[in-house]
Amino acid sequence: MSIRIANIAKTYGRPGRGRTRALEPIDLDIHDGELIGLLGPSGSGKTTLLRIVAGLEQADSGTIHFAERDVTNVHVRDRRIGFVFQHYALFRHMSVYDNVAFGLNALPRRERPSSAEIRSRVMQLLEMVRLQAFAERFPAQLSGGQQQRVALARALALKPDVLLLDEPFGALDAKVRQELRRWLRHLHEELHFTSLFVTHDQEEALELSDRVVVMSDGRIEQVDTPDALYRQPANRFVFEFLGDVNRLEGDVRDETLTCGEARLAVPGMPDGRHELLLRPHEIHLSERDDARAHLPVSVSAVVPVGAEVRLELEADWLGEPWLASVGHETFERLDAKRGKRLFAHPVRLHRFDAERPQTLSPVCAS
Amino acid sequence: MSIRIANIAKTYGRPGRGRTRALEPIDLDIHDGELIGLLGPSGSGKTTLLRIVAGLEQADSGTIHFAERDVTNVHVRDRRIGFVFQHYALFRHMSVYDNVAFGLNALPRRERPSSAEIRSRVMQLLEMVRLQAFAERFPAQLSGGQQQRVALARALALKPDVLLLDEPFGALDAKVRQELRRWLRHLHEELHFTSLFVTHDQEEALELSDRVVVMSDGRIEQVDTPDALYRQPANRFVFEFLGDVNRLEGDVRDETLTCGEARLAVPGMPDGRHELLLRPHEIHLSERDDARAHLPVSVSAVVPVGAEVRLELEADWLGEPWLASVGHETFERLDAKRGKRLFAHPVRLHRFDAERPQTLSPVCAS
Amino acid sequence: MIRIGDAPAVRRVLIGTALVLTALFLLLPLVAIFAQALMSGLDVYWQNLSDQYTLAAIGLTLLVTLATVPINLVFGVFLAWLVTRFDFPGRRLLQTLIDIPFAVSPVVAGLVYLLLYGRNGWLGGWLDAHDIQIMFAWPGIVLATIFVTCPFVARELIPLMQAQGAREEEAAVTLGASGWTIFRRVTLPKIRHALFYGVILTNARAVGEFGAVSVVAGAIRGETNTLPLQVEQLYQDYNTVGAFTSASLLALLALLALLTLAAKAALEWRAARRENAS
Amino acid sequence: QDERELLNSSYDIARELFAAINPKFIDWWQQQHDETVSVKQSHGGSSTQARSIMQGLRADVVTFNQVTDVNVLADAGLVAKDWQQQYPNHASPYYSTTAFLVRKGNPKHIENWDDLARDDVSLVFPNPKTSGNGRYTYLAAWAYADREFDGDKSKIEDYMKTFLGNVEVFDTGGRGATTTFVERGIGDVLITFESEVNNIRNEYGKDDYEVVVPPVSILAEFPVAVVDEYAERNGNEDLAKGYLDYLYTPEAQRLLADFNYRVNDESVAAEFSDRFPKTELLRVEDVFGSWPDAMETHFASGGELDQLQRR
Amino acid sequence: MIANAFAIGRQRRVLPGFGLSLGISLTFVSLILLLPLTSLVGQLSQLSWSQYWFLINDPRLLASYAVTLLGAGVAALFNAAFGLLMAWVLVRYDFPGKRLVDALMDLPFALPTAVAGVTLATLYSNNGWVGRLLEPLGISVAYTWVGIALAMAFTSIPFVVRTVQPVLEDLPAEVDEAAVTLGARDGHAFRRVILPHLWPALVTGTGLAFVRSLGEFGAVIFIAGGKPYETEITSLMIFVKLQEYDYAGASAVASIVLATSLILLLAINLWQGRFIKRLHGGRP
Ligand SMILES: Nc1ncnc2c1ncn2[C@@H]1O[C@H](COP(=O)(O)OP(=O)(O)OP(=O)(O)O)[C@@H](O)[C@H]1O
Ligand SMILES: Nc1ncnc2c1ncn2[C@@H]1O[C@H](COP(=O)(O)OP(=O)(O)OP(=O)(O)O)[C@@H](O)[C@H]1O
Ligand SMILES: [Mg+2]
Ligand SMILES: [Mg+2]
Repeated sequence: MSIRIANIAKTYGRPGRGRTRALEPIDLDIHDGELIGLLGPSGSGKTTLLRIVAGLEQADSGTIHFAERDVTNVHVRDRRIGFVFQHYALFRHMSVYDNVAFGLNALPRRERPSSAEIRSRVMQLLEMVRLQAFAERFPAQLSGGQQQRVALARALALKPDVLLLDEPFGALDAKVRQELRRWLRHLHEELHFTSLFVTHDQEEALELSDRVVVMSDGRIEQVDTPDALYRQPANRFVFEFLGDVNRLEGDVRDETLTCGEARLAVPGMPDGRHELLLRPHEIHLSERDDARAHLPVSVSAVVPVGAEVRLELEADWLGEPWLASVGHETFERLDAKRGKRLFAHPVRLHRFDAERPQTLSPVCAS
Repeated sequence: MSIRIANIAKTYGRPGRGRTRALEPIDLDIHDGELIGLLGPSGSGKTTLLRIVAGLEQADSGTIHFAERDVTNVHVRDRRIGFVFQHYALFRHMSVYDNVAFGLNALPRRERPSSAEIRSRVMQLLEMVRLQAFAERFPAQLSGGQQQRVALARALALKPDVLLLDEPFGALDAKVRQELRRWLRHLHEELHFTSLFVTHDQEEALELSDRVVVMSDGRIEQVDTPDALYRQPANRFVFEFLGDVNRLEGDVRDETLTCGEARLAVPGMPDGRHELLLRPHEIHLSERDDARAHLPVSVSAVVPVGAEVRLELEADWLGEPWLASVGHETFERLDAKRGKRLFAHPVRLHRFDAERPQTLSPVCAS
Repeated sequence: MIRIGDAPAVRRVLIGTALVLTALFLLLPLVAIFAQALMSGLDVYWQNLSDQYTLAAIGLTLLVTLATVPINLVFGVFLAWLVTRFDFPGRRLLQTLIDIPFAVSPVVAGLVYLLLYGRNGWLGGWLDAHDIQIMFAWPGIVLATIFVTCPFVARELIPLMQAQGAREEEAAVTLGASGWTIFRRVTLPKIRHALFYGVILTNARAVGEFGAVSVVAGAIRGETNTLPLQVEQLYQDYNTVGAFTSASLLALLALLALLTLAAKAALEWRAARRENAS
Repeated sequence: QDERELLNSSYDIARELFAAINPKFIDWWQQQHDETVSVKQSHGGSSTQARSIMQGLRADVVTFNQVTDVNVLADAGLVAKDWQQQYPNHASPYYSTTAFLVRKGNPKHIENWDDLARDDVSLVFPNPKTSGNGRYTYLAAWAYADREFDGDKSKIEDYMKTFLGNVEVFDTGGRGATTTFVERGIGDVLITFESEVNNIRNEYGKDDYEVVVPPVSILAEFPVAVVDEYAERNGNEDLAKGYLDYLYTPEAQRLLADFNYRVNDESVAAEFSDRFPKTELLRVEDVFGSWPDAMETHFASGGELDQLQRR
Repeated sequence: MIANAFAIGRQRRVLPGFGLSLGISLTFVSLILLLPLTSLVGQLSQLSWSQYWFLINDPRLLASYAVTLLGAGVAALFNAAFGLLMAWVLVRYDFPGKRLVDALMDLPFALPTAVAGVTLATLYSNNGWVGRLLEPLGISVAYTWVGIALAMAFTSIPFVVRTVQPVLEDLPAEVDEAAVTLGARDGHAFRRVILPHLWPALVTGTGLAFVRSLGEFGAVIFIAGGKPYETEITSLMIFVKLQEYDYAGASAVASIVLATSLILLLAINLWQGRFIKRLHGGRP
């Protein structure tokens, strides 16, 4: 089921006092079977958009179509959506079984399956979320990840065309989160519904979605595949939001940027003051400078994290320290312990003060 | 101020009904000025241990020393600790200023600084946490990260010797989290108190701590520096908890492990059934197999995340899919799109079924 | 766990003070009532209880309570639902309006009904012409009692429902549940303790209301005398023992709350066991 | 066919009295008319009762302790204007007077109204504003003073001021005042209807208190009337009339006397003469002109009573 | 307001029952609460302004206002303290007989007010069980304003306890702990941290107790003494007017009490809205 969001806007509060513009008019097309992530900082309107699609909130203007059907004025009940709430909103006083069966039992008598059918359907769902053994437990007796799976099973019981999830993994620990993500992806592929999920975790959005919608301040900043998003951020906000960013500001003259004692060749860049951005893994470190880059730094902190080592780099010419991430081998080769003086070689540089975002590659990534 | 935890044990609940052994007898020495992370899955007793150190909970047995002073029976009030609660526990009805000033105002009259001194001290703290401009706001008017900083400032107002933090960044988004972590590290280095913080996030523990205490089921599994922890996990639990893990189980004969059609040279390994573990970045992928490793896999999912691309690998001989992470260049070179057939070459293998953990390097990391 | 006021000394002083004050202000009156009721022995107590008019008063009181409590229960639930689940202009005013019965002296409460439905009242003429007796009959007593006790259920529910939020109800809507199903299967289980509590208070007040009822009841022995009116009449008539016998009965009805509270505790215990057994 | 029911609306302390009278009346009616009827009672402060009747409490007869309350009903057209002429003795089948109850042995030697204005005497009687009982007490004291000071208003008022100032507690009703005096032990004198003394003795024992009937006091009438409008509607006119007639029969009069009310039936009065000391009883109408005048002058808002209590 | 609410009601709402609950609530409030009050207004409209002014300014009445306000004020304050103590003890501590004590809190509602009044007078008069002990100390309760306050306090006991109790139960343990780790002594922590959380409930409960005390009649008259200018309460003045068949006068006095009460309640509600808003960061 495809979803077409056209010109949807929302302002909270009554005229006169404390109004909040939660959504600027927004357009978005979601294809049938897609898994879309809504990514953005707190207060950017993700939940609001999701709730409007669900029909839990009324938009001020605009229309929502599910495939060809205009559902703008259709009640939640009749939209055939499944909604997974941020803190699950499980019915605390019902067993896992009853939670999942709720939607089926709530059907009008004519449409309601026989209780044997309900039973088998619920058990099948519980099997799917691997919770058969927990049918008789109460939500409070489950771990966060298990609760989340119950919430999913409950939302799927009515075979919705559209599955909406608000920060589905927000409160879980990294390991459980990872596992559930993978599991959701599989489920999605298997049952082929259209999904829209909210998150403020870049990694999650990138890892899980077919396409990511980046939002800020009630606007959509960019809609793209994770890869495109990462490679071609539409603007500085998207770039900064998608990962750690180092900043380099200086005066460019004759295609050379100067900043204190630091010097960097920036071919093709016009004269004037410029700000360049680069990611931690876009910094190459070596013990020598070269003609193109003279960026002396000293290591101020060393944090080995898994496969890589994060280095904090300080220099007089730097306002705030840089963060670089290198592999263990490089780390050992450079003997990059605290206080060690090294030279940075940007592999890639991003520029957002021009008319359109621009990426420079001053150094061959040798 | 060093902390010595000796033989501390704790059981919740009254004898007879529903007792929970939250802590087995535990010993732990923390050096003056250290920043220690308590890491473990939910329910492993981290919070309990932290609260016992704080004096918020009474241990069943054992002693706690702060430097040479036995504080086992000293009231929280008099332990000179600062405590930062998981959900901050800010006083909602007080302004930021009043929150931070609370501890100072609560001093007995004789010891209480003059109100001018309190004012200057509070403003200094707020400056330190970069919240001078927010002094008159109420907690609900701040973002999560700002609230967290208020909680820190409040805990630091009385110049504690020991700072205890329970999941200090649990509820924040990744970006804010990253920033606060760095900031806490600096603060710690600047003010030189001894800190103990709880987290269930491996990355956070590894990135922030001088040493990490890995707990599970009320026991301490390992205490080590992040680096050592990652390189020499004391046991399988630690290994698995510290990151994604791929599993390879098969029969070894003549230093060769066989598992279905897969084959891998495992020099020095005794005959029999064995289970080997390896991390996603310890998998090298290529389009050819070789004499030492014949591990054919096919790519079942591709997730580009920042600097690396995660690949899900499936094979008939594999029970559950493997996860491999590779750089973008490798990814492009291999053209590793979905369905692509490749060969895996383990760079490193970990074995925990022997008496002591063992790491094998069957392939030269070429 | 360290909590404020946990020091044994503080604890002992506070509990001690609380118990002494409770004894002075609540237990002692209760004892005094029973003492006077039993002054002439159990026989007389029993005799007073089985007096034809006392029995009639008990019957009427129960009838009034049975009519009042469900009505106020329904109203309280709807009002709480309205006020906590929807935002609309005048919400706060509505919330204040339901406190009116607390603000009106019971005698005045009775009076306003009398002035409205009485023979000379706005509606009274019409009622009189059609020979419909509201005042000085049980419907008037019920009306006055409803008026006096109507805030309790809503007052108990509103803060709780506000704190709980509407998330689970929303979840139920997305699962296609109808309003009644949502209320019965999702909301009710969450608020049942508060509801229960509201009912206990409503019940206590309905059983004990004197001021408003005395104005509209007409005090016909055996017909419109509720138990509190009966108490008053026996007392006026120098039948102290009889009066306090009936009063002790009312106190017992209040202490029924004790039983129900125990039931509530049992419920809670079971629910807690269910929900936290992990 | 249901039996007919008569509703008697009465003052609050008459419950036992009418509970004794009603069965006898039912027998009497049965004998006379061969019809079984029943009588319902409603009791309350007689102003409250009158108000209820005006607002629709369908009482057939009223047996009050206050002439004014019947007058109110008459003004409202519920009771015949000439109700006082419809039955003997101003439609008052029995009467009483205001008397003093003092503690055992009469330690303060209270004999007459002037003793009540002494410095060392403290009084308890119900609030004249809320209680008929209190109103009679007030009027009796005034009547006494009027006679004593020969109508010298300032002297009367001085006396009344002291008299009222001696009051320790103003309860809203007779029962409350009795409780205050007897159970709480407050005051040296309780001023109340002579007839209540009976109740008090029954309740609290015969020996702890003594009754003093002053040589001069007020005549307290207990007026009765048929509420014509309702009796008619209820089809009870004959029954209502019969009920009131019955109260004048010797049988009923004996019962009333037994309850310590004074009665007019001469043979019965003679029978009980030792219970009721001879005393001079003044009629309100004789001293104050009429009940409405007395009410207006003394008890209305801002009237004589308010003036006397002003400070 | 009504028209407005209906206009809004036309919007689609997610949760069901807006129309129904609005309908029922408004019907109920109109029929049970407001309609009867119109008769009060009807009575008032028979008075001219100057008559009204004269009526409510009677010096004796003014004195009764003072007595009533004093009594209700003291009763409310007592209840604030007692209710807070009881709520605290019932929520925070375990002790034998707790359930009985908890149940006893509702007793005042179930007892007819007159019974309460008589019983209290019995206990606290100078020869009563308790009064006897107080008399040597020079404390007279019955027939003084203390008695009035006592009766008022008794009848309104449940208000504070029952409003504070749930809020206190809801208070997370972390609030206590945060205060203690910051070195606060119990008293300081209670005053500065716990009490502010309880304020809204405490003020509401105290307000309701106060308002209820203003209107209390039955329980008070038995212990009040009823001396003009000294121990006459406003409800008694209303009662007197009724005895005199002066409905307009009674309504006038009642209107003063009612207006005072409603203004107080509305003020509390509004203040609370603001307070709660602050705690929730500007959102309702
Ligand atoms: N019920 C409401 N009333 C008033 N303002 C609201 C309401 N709900 C949300 N807002 C405001 O609308 C804006 C968008 O909120 P929304 O909840 O959609 O953000 P979000 O992106 O989901 O943020 P988060 O990650 O914190 O959940 C915010 O400024 C928020 O304060
Ligand atoms: N107050 C309590 N009463 C009973 N059991 C408790 C209590 N607090 C904790 N426990 C139990 O003690 C064990 C350890 O709990 P603790 O809170 O220390 O875990 P944790 O490591 O902090 O977990 P989490 O990451 O979920 O916070 C758990 O099994 C928990 O259920
Ligand atoms: Mg959100
Ligand atoms: Mg914890």
